[in-house]
Amino acid sequence: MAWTRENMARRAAKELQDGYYVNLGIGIPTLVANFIPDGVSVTLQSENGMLAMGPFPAEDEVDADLINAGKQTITELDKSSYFSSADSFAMIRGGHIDLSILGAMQVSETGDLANWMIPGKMVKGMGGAMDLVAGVKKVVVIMDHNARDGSAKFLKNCTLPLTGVHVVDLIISDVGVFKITKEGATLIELAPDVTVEEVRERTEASFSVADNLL
Amino acid sequence: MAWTRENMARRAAKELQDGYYVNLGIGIPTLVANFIPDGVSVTLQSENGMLAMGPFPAEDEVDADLINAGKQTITELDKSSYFSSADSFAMIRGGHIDLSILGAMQVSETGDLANWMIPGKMVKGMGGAMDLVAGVKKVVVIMDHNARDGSAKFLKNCTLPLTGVHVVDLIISDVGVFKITKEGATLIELAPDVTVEEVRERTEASFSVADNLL
Amino acid sequence: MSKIYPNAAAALEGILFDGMTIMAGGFGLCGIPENLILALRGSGTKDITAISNNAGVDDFGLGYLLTTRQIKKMISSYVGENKEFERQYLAEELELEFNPQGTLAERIRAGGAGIPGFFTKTGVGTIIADGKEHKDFDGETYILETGLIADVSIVKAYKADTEGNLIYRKTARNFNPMMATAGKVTVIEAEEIVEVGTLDPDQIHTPGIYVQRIIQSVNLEKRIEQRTVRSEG
Amino acid sequence: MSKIYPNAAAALEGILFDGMTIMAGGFGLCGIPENLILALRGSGTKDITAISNNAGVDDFGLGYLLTTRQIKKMISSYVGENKEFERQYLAEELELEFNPQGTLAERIRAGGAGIPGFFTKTGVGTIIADGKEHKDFDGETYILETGLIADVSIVKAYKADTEGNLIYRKTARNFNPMMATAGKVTVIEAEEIVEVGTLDPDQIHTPGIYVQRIIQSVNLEKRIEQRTVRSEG
Repeated sequence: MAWTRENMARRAAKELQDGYYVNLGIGIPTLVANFIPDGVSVTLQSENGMLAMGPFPAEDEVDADLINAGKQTITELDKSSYFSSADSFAMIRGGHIDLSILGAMQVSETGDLANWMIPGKMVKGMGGAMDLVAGVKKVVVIMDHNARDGSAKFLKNCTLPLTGVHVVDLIISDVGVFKITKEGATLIELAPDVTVEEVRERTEASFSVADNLL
Repeated sequence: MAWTRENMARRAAKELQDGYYVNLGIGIPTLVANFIPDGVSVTLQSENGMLAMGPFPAEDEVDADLINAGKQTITELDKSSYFSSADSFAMIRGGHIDLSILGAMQVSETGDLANWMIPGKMVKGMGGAMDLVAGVKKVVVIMDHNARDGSAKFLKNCTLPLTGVHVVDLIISDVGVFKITKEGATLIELAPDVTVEEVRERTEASFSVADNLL
Repeated sequence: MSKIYPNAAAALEGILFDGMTIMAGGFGLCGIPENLILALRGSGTKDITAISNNAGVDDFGLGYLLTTRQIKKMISSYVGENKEFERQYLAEELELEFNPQGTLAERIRAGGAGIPGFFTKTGVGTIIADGKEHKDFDGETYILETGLIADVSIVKAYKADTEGNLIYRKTARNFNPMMATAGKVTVIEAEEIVEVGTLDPDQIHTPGIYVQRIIQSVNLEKRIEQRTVRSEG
Repeated sequence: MSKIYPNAAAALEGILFDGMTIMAGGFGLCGIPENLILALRGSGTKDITAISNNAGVDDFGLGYLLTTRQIKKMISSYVGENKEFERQYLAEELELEFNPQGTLAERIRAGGAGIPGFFTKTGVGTIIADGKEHKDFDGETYILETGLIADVSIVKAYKADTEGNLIYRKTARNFNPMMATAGKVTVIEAEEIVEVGTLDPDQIHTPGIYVQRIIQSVNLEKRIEQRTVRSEG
């Protein structure tokens, strides 16, 4: 039984450690905030210029001057601070954010990431993704293991334009979790009832398998 | 009759225009603030992180957290703002200051300035002088025309380590005023009873003389 | 010399020209200079190179200037919300330069700070690095990015005093402070204009030296793109 | 995980080592971390490379660490107030690297911002440019300066909340904010420590992410170098 989006977000939340400063990408990564373990206090950064994002506002708290990087209305906390985009990316580029969790179109077995552009099709832009993957200490990708047409997204080499090279440290997909280091990729966890064999079939990248899964 | 320090400061004040943002160096340049013409409003920047410096404090206003770049206690004005040294020099380096007035040990006929170091003798440092002369739109030097031993300070080439190359736009010395452009140096004003001939004798630099002084 | 102008059109008078470069503050539709964008549309200025993190939506913000075809080129990090933008771009009617958001922010900060170039890790190994100088520092590779300045910056502030000291509000700050430093002429629209002495000198976000012209914002829409609320109870 | 430590010595425990690089905030004697400097003296840490705009005076500020010979090298822009410094330097007992003040400030800001190098006009044609890469942008020559980081930054704030959000006061801000971003470990001494929620989120000078340890300043001298007053009447 493959993981749901919620399962993936819950698994990603285990990467959070007490005191971490974290940037969550748009989409599934945003859900991770709902599963922060008890006793773990993390501070969420939003790259449009805020540290310590609060939850979505109540109806009467909505403030057009207070949004996250996904342009959603949010709230502030007692410990919040605001700053310019230059200061925000100085924080990101300077390695002060502990963890970034974001989505992906493709990841290579050496940790290359493609998540911003499909040539000839989509003209949206990379936003802050290239800065985040270049600057944040640890980068975690949450993604469906395969594209809608069934093709592999975890590849030997990305075929789409890259967001960053050798930047992904961990992939959490619906079939399991892969750790990527300089030595290569390793499958370290499996979703319930998913077999190593099934993962191999659905993956183009080479990866080794952690002992406890064999 | 050569100009006094006060005369020189008064002459330098004529360079101030309404709305100017100005940085005044330590020493005689500081005096310029006393001679700002009526109807001219200028804002003084202090490179240690303040815009709109006020006068020295009254005895009971002295605040150790409020000093200028000469480490003197000062006051703030209604329009003042404080910022970091990085932001202060961003302002200077970015060409946002209209005018800087500072002292000099030597100036060359092409506008090179030496005002920070005598090799083997003085270990003080350049402070913000190199940034100011590189970044400020117009640089005015106030200096004694000759050193204490009578030697020339306005030279063909500076012999002391430089603060900046081609940076001085105007020299105000006790004998007169020199304008320096890409075309060379021109004597444009004389102190009372000082002759062109006397200036030539006391100067090593080549300079032309404005028509009205011939 | 008062910096206060009676309205947006007056504040832009004499500083606009065809082919000019304009920086416009804001992130999405948050903290955008609504009045000045409208006045820019009214001016008819053409062939604008617009530096702005986003391109507005079809019927608001910089989208106005796309509809009127006043913009020749955009330098942005993300334009996903604007269909007209995508149409013009795919039809090759519009030039587009994508910058990573942090690189864009830093290029503007550098432009205002007199820094013509800086090295960053962002974009190394991607198409962003194509044609750019690469250099290693301590065994890691970086690329050279250049500073950006604009002929005019249009900036949205929360409060301005009459000297041009500015304060921004919450995430409406975003790109506004850097753009204020990087315009040859910087024009501010503020929700409130106050007398000097009202703002705490320790709490000024943008010192008045960067500000040449100021207007009072009127009829602000402050449109929200993603109105998300939490369910009560 | 509380960031609050009981005193300066405790706040420096476990992060000091001989040969380390330390950034110390302040301009002259204004806004210096008095308590942390004393604790550093007490620690006996040797062969320190100290990055600080000035070197204190003979009997105060970083002058303490010169007297005890704990500093091997200074990176500063101006050290004119310190006779012991001059003596040690001329006797070649102390290494010295002069940086133009703005270059020093920007190098620290760059270090904290992940920028390993930037180009500046400052110092072109002077001995500061010797051996540095030169590059032309738009027909003007600039030199490459590099980012600076420190093993530990010691920083003086006016107010700190328990999350490490900081506010500085007047010109005591100076080099403190950039140094707070450029320390692998940043230790703050604050005149006042307040609960979170006390400081306005729009008015934080240094966000808490940059701050690892905080102490309450005690017995501040706040010595004044040039006490200048205006004559009354």
